[in-house]
Amino acid sequence: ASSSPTLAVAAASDLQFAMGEIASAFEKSTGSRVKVSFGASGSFVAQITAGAPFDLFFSADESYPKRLIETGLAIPESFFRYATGRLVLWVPNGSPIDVAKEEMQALLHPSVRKVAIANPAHAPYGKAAVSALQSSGLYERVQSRLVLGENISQAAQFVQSGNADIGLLSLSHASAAPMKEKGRFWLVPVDAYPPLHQAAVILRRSREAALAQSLIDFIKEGEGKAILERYGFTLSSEAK
Amino acid sequence: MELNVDLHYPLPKGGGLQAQFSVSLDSPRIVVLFGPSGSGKSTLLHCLAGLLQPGRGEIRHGDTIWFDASQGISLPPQRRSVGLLFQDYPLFPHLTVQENIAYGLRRWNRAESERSVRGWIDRFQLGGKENRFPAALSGGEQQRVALARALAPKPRLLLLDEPFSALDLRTRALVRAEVRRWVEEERATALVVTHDIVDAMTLGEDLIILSEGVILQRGRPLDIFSRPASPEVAKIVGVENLLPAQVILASEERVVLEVGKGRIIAVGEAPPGGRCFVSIRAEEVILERGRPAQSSARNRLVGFIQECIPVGAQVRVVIDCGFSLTALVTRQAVEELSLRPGAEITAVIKASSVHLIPTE
Amino acid sequence: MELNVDLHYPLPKGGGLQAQFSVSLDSPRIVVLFGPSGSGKSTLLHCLAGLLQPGRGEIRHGDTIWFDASQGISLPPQRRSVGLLFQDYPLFPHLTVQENIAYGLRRWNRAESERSVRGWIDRFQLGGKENRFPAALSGGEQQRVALARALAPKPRLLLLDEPFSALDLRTRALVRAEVRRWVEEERATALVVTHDIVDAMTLGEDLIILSEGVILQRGRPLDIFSRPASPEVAKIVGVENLLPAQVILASEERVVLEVGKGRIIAVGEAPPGGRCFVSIRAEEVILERGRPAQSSARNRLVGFIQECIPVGAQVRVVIDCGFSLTALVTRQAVEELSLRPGAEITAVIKASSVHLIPTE
Amino acid sequence: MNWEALWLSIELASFTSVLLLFLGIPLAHWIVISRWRWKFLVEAVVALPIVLPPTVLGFYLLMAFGQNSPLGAFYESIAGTTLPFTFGGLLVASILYSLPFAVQPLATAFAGVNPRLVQSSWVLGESRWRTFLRIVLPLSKSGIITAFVLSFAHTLGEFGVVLMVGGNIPGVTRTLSIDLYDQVQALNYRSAGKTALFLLILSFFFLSIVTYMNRKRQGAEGGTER
Amino acid sequence: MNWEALWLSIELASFTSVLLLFLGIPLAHWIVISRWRWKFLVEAVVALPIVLPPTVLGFYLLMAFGQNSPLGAFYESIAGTTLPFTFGGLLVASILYSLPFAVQPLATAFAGVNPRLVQSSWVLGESRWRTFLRIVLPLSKSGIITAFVLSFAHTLGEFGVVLMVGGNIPGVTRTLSIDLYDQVQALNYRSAGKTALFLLILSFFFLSIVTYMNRKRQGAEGGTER
Ligand SMILES: Nc1ncnc2c1ncn2[C@@H]1O[C@H](COP(=O)(O)OP(=O)(O)OP(=O)(O)O)[C@@H](O)[C@H]1O
Ligand SMILES: Nc1ncnc2c1ncn2[C@@H]1O[C@H](COP(=O)(O)OP(=O)(O)OP(=O)(O)O)[C@@H](O)[C@H]1O
Ligand code: MOO
Ligand SMILES: [Mg+2]
Ligand SMILES: [Mg+2]
Repeated sequence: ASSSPTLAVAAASDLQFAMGEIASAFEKSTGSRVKVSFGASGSFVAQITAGAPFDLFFSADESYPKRLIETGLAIPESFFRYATGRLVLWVPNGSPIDVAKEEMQALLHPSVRKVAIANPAHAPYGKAAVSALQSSGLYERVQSRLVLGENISQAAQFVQSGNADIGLLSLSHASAAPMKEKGRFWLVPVDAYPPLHQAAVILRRSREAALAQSLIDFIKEGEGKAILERYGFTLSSEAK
Repeated sequence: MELNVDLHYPLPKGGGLQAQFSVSLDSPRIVVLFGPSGSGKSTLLHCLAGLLQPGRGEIRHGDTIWFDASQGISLPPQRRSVGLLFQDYPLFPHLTVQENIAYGLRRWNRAESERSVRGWIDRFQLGGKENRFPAALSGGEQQRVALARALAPKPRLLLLDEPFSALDLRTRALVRAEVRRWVEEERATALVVTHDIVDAMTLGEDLIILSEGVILQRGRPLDIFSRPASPEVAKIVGVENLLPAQVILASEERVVLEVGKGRIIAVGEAPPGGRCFVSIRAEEVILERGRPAQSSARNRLVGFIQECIPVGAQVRVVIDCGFSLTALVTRQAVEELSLRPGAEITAVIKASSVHLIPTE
Repeated sequence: MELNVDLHYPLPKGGGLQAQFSVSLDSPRIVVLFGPSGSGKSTLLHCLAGLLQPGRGEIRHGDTIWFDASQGISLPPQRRSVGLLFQDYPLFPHLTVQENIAYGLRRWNRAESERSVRGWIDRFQLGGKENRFPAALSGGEQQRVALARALAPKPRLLLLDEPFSALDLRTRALVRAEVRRWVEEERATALVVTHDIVDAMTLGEDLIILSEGVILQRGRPLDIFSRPASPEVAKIVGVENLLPAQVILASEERVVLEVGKGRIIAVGEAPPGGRCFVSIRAEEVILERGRPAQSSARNRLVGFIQECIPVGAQVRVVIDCGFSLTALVTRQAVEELSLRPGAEITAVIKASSVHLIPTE
Repeated sequence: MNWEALWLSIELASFTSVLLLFLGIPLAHWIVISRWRWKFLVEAVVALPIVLPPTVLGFYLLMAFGQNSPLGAFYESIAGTTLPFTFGGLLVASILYSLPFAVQPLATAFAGVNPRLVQSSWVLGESRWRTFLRIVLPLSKSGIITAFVLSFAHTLGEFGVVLMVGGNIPGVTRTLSIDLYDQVQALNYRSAGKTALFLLILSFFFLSIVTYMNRKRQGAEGGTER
Repeated sequence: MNWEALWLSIELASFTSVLLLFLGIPLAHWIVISRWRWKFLVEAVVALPIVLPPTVLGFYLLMAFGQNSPLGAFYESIAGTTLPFTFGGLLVASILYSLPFAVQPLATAFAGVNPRLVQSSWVLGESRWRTFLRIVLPLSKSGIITAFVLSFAHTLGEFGVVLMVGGNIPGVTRTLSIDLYDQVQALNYRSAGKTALFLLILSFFFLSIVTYMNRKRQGAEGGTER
């Protein structure tokens, strides 16, 4: 395995399930190896700034990749919007709340004691969740019940395991196998928060820039595209 | 009321301690345990205190069973009300002299406890050191503190393992007298291990000779010192003259023995078998000038002085009179008789001072 | 070559140890340190070993300066080549008997080191225990191992702090003889602290009396025992009769003194001032029946027996003869003279046995 | 400087280390004196958190105390709240997590007390328990300090468990560790740097005083070296 | 079960605790014997990681060894790579982080050795250093075991620092702690549960053997209780 070229990928945690599939499909078709680390997009920027040896960074927004380009850590030409993410309001099956009917007001339901969101300090989904709460005027009332996942996956895990009652999660998590059957969700309207355009960049340190580019291409027009769609990502066609 | 001991404590590497004796608890009494290094004295005290569990046997203190192997009873040390002084007299390093002595007096009222501690400090000449930690005491001072700590709670049975080993002559006499007094005032019983002959003679009315884990003899100190029951005991109590002998004539109350190339007369019965040991304490050998006639009451042995060794205020004189005989005389006698190696001398031994020990 | 000591060690709470003496290193020699508990004996040894730093003074060993306060020199213990036996004879608990004894022999070759250890085990009767850990030894066994450990590396100066305190009579005599022999074979020098009079007399050619941190007297053991320089020394070496006296007549070589209600004659010069102490060892007092006439060479004092206390094989007899006089006699004498309280008796003391100590 | 987070961390570490002394002292004592043949199993259980990553502990806590679990439901019916995302939850986790860091030095210290001293106390009539209080405990002082300091430290440095079961709630579960982590992840280096520097100076100052005092005290009690 | 992560964790903890013994033993010895008046400052520095959250440490390491810092640039010019996000970086972080967990028990143990034994050795001609090797060290055995076990454990449980300077790179810096955390986030409860259970059993088994052996050995050496 050491002989085959290896790609280190840092991926936003909303890609937790999709990227796994993409990586194995890509490995199969190219014979290379892909090592994926998941985490909050902001955390990766901090790590990359400190010299983390990643080749490719898939963010959950487009401002973090832009920042890396500004600081000279990423290759500007590689910037690519690979998808747009969606925010959902998710409750487990056992919950008395009818999210489809109550919509954002579900957060005020008496059974809700803990609301899980991602940490807005460094996770784009967290920022989006806070915007959605603010635009619906619920933020002040809900604030004291918020529990913050370090990233969107942890927020999802808090609700899914029953430790929180409701969560503002990503559509990709809600669509993934471990959660699909376990709960219901309501898709938060796109106008409730700034759009989650998600972009990827190749990092300057990368010694496998060509291979990284082929992974981007794999998503742009190859098998990757379909996989992302399956996890509820809408794909943006325009590059840059 | 008696303390009854009948126990066997197995020692990990062979042997073991076998002890069977009883001590009356009705009158104040000090029993001295005397025996060579490694004979099991400390082990015995630790068994009595409940710190070691004998393998077999029982210990009864009056009506209370302290230990019974067959019934699986073993009273914990706390409930035996003994006072134990360990041979290495360990003190609690984080407590001062005062606090160490007061350790066992927790249940006493404050004033009484303080009075008692004060008293021990005075009696044991520890004044001025009451607030020191043990690390700032000399060896002998530590030993006295440990002793006071063991005595202060007035235990019914006192177990002292060489309580005076670190004390000088005068302090030793003083502390010994205090222990003696304490035992009488409290009507207590004490078992005291000691190596010191003077301790053994002046402290107790009862002496137990222990050797290799076995009790060899028990009795009044004076009796044991002058009439040891076996050659082994004779050696332990320091009999200087222990000579193999052969009976050559035994009348009603006189025994004539051949010792080496000489002859000795003793009173009493001849031992069975004809062979025996003659035991004579060096102090009982008197030296004289001249060659007087033999008499029946006294042995008069002529010989030549081999060695004169000063021992304290006395002198040990070794004489060859057909066998090697040791006498212990004053320095005055040495001068007056001008005793010196090579000189001819007569050793006088009363027939009644000759003690016969049968060979086993 | 001499060991020169002149030091002052301040003790935290008042007083301090002041020692000034020298010991020749040219011939094998044992100096005994004798003194009451707390007099500073251990402190002195620790200063010599380099474990305590004196406040003032210096220590020189031959040409080597071991300690000099004014120059700020203090040789570390490792480089003084001394053998030290601590009073509490601590052993290395994680090493066996063998390993403990061999501890200082690291630089020796293997065979020699083993031979030496073997030798000490035999000499100190530790056979069969060579592979035990110290926790499985009796007190006396531990002390012997510690002593062997100190002797094995053949140090030039041996410092022994009560080396025989945990040993019984016989073992003590044996070990004492071994130490003596070792010192002579190795032509070494030893400073030995002991409380035991027999040790003091038989072990060394030199005795130092220490009390409250000060050297009171130094000399041959026999001289000090019979002619203590001060009442304090007399008490320390156990002189039983120390009596305040007044000179009433002093001729050329005879002094007549009034002691209590009696009189005593001594030979020698009268002390200045007229007042002094009379020091008489109890062994030098002889008891007789009858009332013979006074002579100039002997004091004959008639009195009544007050007490008879058996002490070991001897008996201490206290007589009231105008003052209280103690005699130490054999039990044989007690029988023959039928000594018992109340009986009239004559005490005979040679004039030359009466030692006069000036009052300070 | 996030004072709330600082205070929370100190509070958590203090509660944990004090409770651990109360829990650890009898436990360590039992481990040292017991002659029970299966004792080693108990010892192994106590030592478990030593080799278990904190996240395993966090995982079990999340699973065991989630609403879906019987234990979680039971706890909720009593306490009215779930254990995760509360200070109580962190406390429970910390105590489990730091247990061996208290027990280990305590047991070592207790076992190191000269048995002769313990026996001396027994013979003087003091029960095992009172002997423990009067002799073993005071003579284990430095072991107790070590236990306290290490469990305090270990709790203060706790991160994994807090991250897993804390939920990062300001004033409740956002400890200083987490707060600083967030600042760094949010690229607030300036603010993170300030916090870190403040802590560094504060800690150094505090520790200097403690060690200095400690030395003073030892000097006073021990007397001269002999 | 992620063997790679398990192995990495064990490797990191082993290296760290062994290196810490080599570092901690002389350091603790110095702390115990030195009479230098400013010693307490050194003690305070050694103890610093005790009160500093691991993330502070992580932050400083990131800052100090990042590409932008002189130190980081220097290191990179030699090693060809930056220190963070490498095994070496984790090792350095772990050693700093666990230092007091090794030094504290060691210093306590060294200070507890009877000074009479040390002096006996000096008088027998052994230097301070050889005395330390032959007497102090063997008699501090249980303190050394404690130091090793605690620093091993503390490293194994390390999470914050690893997350900050490790970056979760499989096979390089993804320790078991992190891996389990990831599995839980990926909602792989089954796999996380398996990992956790495996670790639990393995740890328990391992610890039981160690404590059992330990008891056996003590029994053999100490002789009977006297
Ligand atoms: N744990 C042990 N294992 C094996 N033998 C032991 C153990 N403890 C003691 N012994 C042996 O038991 C014997 C008796 O020991 P004990 O301490 O009772 O002797 P002692 O009469 O007090 O001697 P001493 O006068 O020297 O103190 C000794 O020979 C000793 O070596
Ligand atoms: N650290 C200390 N602080 C104060 N006084 C001390 C300290 N250490 C010893 N002393 C005192 O110094 C004196 C001399 O002690 P040292 O141990 O030298 O006596 P010693 O002659 O050996 O007595 P012993 O025969 O009882 O062992 C004692 O009175 C003791 O109390
Ligand atoms: O970067 Mo995320 O996917 O919002 O945790
Ligand atoms: Mg003994
Ligand atoms: Mg002494």
